Amino acid sequence: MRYKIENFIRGAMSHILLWMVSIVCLFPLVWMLSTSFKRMDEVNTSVLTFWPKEFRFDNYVTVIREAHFGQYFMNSVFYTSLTVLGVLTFASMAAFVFSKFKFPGDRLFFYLFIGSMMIPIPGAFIPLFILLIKLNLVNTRLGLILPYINSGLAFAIYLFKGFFDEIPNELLEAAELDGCTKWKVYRMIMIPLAKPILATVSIFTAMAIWNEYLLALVIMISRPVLFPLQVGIMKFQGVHITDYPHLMAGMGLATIPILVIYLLLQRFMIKGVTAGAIKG
Amino acid sequence: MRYKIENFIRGAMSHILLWMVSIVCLFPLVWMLSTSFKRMDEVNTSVLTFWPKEFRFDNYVTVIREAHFGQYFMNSVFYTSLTVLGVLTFASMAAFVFSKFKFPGDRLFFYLFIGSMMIPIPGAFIPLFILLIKLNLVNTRLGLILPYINSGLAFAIYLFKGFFDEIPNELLEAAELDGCTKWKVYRMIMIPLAKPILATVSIFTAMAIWNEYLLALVIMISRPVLFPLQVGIMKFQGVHITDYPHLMAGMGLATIPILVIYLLLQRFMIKGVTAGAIKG
Amino acid sequence: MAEVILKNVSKIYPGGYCAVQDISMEIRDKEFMILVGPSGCGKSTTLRMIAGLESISSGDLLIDGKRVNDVPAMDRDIAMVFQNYALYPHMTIFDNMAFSLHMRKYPKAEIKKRVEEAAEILGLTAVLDRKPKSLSGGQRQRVAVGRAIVRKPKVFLFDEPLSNLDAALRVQMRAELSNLHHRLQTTMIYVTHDQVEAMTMGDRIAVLHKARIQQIDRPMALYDRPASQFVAGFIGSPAMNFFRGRIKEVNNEMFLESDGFSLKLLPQTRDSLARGGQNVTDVMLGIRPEDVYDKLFIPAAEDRNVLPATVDLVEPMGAEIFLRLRCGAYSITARMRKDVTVTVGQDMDLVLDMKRIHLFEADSGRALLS
Amino acid sequence: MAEVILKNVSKIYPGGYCAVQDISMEIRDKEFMILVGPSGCGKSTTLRMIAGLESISSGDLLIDGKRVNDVPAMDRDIAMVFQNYALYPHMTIFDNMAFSLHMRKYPKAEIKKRVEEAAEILGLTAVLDRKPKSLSGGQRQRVAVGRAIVRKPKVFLFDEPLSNLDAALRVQMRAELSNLHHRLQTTMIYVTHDQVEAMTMGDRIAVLHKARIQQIDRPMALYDRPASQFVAGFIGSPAMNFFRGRIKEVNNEMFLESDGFSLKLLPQTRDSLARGGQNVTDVMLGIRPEDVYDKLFIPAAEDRNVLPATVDLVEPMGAEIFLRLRCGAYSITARMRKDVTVTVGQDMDLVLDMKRIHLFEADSGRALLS
Repeated sequence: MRYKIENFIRGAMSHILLWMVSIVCLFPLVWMLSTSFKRMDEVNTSVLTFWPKEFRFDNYVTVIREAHFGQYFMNSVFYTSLTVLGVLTFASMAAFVFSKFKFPGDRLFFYLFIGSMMIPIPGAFIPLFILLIKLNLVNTRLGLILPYINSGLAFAIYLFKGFFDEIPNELLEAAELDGCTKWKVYRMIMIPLAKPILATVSIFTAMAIWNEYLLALVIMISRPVLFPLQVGIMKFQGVHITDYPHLMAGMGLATIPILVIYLLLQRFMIKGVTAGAIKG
Repeated sequence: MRYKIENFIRGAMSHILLWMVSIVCLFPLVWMLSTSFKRMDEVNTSVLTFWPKEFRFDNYVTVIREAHFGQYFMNSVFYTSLTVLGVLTFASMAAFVFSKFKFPGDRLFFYLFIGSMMIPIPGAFIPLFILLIKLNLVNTRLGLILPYINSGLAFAIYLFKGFFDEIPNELLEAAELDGCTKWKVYRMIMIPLAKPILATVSIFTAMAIWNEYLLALVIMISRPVLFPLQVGIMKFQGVHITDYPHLMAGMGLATIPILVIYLLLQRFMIKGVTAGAIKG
Repeated sequence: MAEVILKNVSKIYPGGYCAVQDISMEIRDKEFMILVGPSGCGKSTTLRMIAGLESISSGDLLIDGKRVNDVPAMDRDIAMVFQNYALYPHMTIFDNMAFSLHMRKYPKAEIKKRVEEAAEILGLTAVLDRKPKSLSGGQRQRVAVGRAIVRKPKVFLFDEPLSNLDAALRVQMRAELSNLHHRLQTTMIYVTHDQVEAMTMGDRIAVLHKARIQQIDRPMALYDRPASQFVAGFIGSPAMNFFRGRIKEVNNEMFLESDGFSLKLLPQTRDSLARGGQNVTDVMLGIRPEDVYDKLFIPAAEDRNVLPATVDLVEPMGAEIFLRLRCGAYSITARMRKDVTVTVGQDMDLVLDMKRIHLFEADSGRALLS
Repeated sequence: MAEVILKNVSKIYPGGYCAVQDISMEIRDKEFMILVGPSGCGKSTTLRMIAGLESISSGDLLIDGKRVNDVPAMDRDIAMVFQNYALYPHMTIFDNMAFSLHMRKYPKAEIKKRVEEAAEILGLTAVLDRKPKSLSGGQRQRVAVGRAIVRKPKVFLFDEPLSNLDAALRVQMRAELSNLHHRLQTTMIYVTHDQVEAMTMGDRIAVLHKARIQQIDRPMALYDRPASQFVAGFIGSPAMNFFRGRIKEVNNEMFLESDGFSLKLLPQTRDSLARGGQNVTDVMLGIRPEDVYDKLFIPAAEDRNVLPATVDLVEPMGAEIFLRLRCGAYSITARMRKDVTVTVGQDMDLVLDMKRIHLFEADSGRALLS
């Protein structure tokens, strides 16, 4: 129906609610941008003015020039893209098996996966770190990417399985009659159809990995040359005094790739979530 | 169709894949439990044995007795439940407006919300902290809960809107003919129907907030009495030597409430995600 | 007493699309009025304007003599049954039916009485405690009807209520709704795209096409005297056969000449045509399948009124047989007695019952015989 | 040459539920065989066993004389059209139709030729580049058929292919599928729950009920000589009327006594009954709606063969009128000429055409007249 809001009061109230929530949600972004154009002394005197006295682009120039920006950036691209690839591959295959095959213990397996989403993040860090030491993977690229993939799998399997469950079995049966093996069903039917989930999982995984900070700092502890961007730009954060303008400029720059990915992929993203319980 | 796996090889391969992924996903949980029953010296000699030489429950007893466990626990319950409540309220209302009302700029608003999900987390921390200082909210409960709510809103709105979009407009029209105002439609139709989303958002929000560590540490910096559980148990993590058994016992205990919530709510959770593109 | 009157009602959407154009009709008290037409003809929009779910762009809507264009839906004292039932999935059947009374703050005892009465009428007493999803399609439809009747509204609106049911259930629900109308004696307005529903249920039928009303009349009148080629083709199954042709007068006799055959019109047709369609030469001839005969059974037929055809398809229906035949460029449907023996590919000479032909102006589709 | 033979085929699910019980039938080369029955009767399971999508619990399935119980679906040289079309949403129409040939590594030129041929036959040439979701329901159905015919399989299977289409389109697709069968001259097995589809399309029809075959015969034979009460009630619309009664012999004449009326049976009925139903006294009398008459038009009717009834519902269908009447505890449907004028509530004396009655054993439902 999409009500027309005939009534001014109702309209105004909705707007006020939305503006309030918007402002709260968007405050960090705005502050980040505003600060990135300020000078250090301006930040100290008026942290909460949103409009800088003058727009200083040289914070950005300094960040790119001084902070090994290119190198950190490429590291981040490498970690993020490999993680996304790994998560997509393993999760889609596991979800296909969960959704369309029948085998003893299928439900138990699935709940184990979902259960593994519930483990507290700090709780997962420490065992991981110890495992990586034992495997000699600390301070290596692989040592960062493997736990990254691990961290994204459960939620991705959950999304993929939900989607595959909705693909009517007749489609798979038709493919079988047309001469497809199970593997071809996966590759030629399930994966092309799962575009919205591929996009959604890519966006969420890329976002989480691109912005990840803590695990990278721990695992790359003695190899700063392998730092991802988010760790790299933290050199502007001191123990006592933080160089906000440069830090924010770095963060602003770091946000751009993820926004680009979002803008590229969002039209493929899933549009809705269903419970199958609405019809009635 | 749910294939029967006639073929042993295929079956075995699927199983191996699933076991591998399961082990990777579940390793942290198993290590945490195993370590929590060990003694400190056993950990140092054999971090990767999963079966403790003897099961020592006294790590748990020590944690509960020494670590202000009850107090931290209640703090965590307080922060988590208020955050969940706040997120559910604001997100469901905003999503109702986005989904079923037509007003100028509706799409712009929605994309701003979703866009705010893209901001790097460390990037959001610093502006927040500064804002909270200015508002004199550092070291207060409200100062922690408000940013918590903020952090959960965008994703929750996205989920609620996706669900509300699927509720047929006829249902709202029927309610209108039956004598409902828009507010009553929200309260008596939309909210009761949205149970699966309420459950899903509750679980994910509760999980994220219960396990949150960094923001709480920063905001409660000088009021340890207001620490949530995850920060409280970190006293066992030293700078150089970490008391793994006690830390893991604390984490194990900290995991229980979230597991309970999950087990209570998971049957209401959404079963699937759709793209509306499968039919064809 | 609840008449519904539409005076020159139109609906124009912001984009400029005109969904309903200048519709006027008078729905009498206690009448069962059907709005029928193909999808996109404006019938649902018209119903939604009466309900108050769509605003009226121009014209007047009167219920019980009062103009209600600006009265909100909930205050029009109208109940509506939706195509997808629109039951509240989270409420029991009782609560679904009680909801509108509850919203209007009726006393509990009164609500209970009315719901139980309605459940009794509709055979829902046993399922009052259940949720909609545990009910069959037919039961859900009955709940939707029950939700409407507990309110005792002035007017009932139905928006294709049977289109989600299977064939057998549709036949049964048709009868139940007809009986309900006899029992309640309330004005009902019913939208459907199915001409069988329209024919069998309506006191009167309004046929809509391209946002306009084509004809309003009693069912058999629509069938026997369609006002336009559209109505003639839309009402009746199998559909009427049409042939394009030209009227010619030779030796004071009138003929219709078409592709490959020529028909001599009866004197009464000629007279009627003289009144309704002077100077029209390009016409469409319409003939219903039951008025097409095998020449073998009509020995008296004039030779020149015979259409040579070939059987394309034989559809035995049990009590009768439908034949699809090819006659030059035309495909003809004929409805024959079950004891006719025919095979696909066989030739058959067809004879039309000239007393029962229809003529329409080729361009406008206007009926020429009165 | 592609016969399909089922010998004592059963399907029992792990839980013990028996979906198909001991079905034997022989589908001849080039035959259009219909499996029809209410939902849950086992017709779809039977089709899926023929396709190879379900395993066969016991019995033999022979295609072309070879036992194929253990041949995987993709190697049976069978094509299937699914109820929900099951088109690949991410492929163009061309790719959908080409997919099976592509999987079987046909040369590109051959694929192109076959797809274009099929598209030509089905009128899909213009949409070959489009995606399924941009097509109408009827077009999607045609693509599903096209996907089957490009493979030139031995046998076509159809699983309720028309049930997602609206009434008018269903009539049209029925004709198209019949024509396709004439054109391709291939064995086709078609599952439906709609007896009209079964009657109009099938060379032969197998009626299934409760996991078993009730009767296999040509359409009009099923209609005229149903082997059981179930078949009699399932085939034909409106459905056959049934009355429970007892056979009595008085003064060498045979009567059927029921609630409130008594009918004298014809001598030939009596003879037939003596052959097929000796000693049976509890029977069901069946009479089709077109064999029920208003006594006014049958002056010669014996007084004692008259059923007094009251009109409950009048359904004008255009060419005829269906009446629902109440006669004691029974509801009777009668099919009358359009010029009968009746109103709801009016009394009417009914006369049955005693030459056309059916008699069934009350308990087993077995037909007693041959």
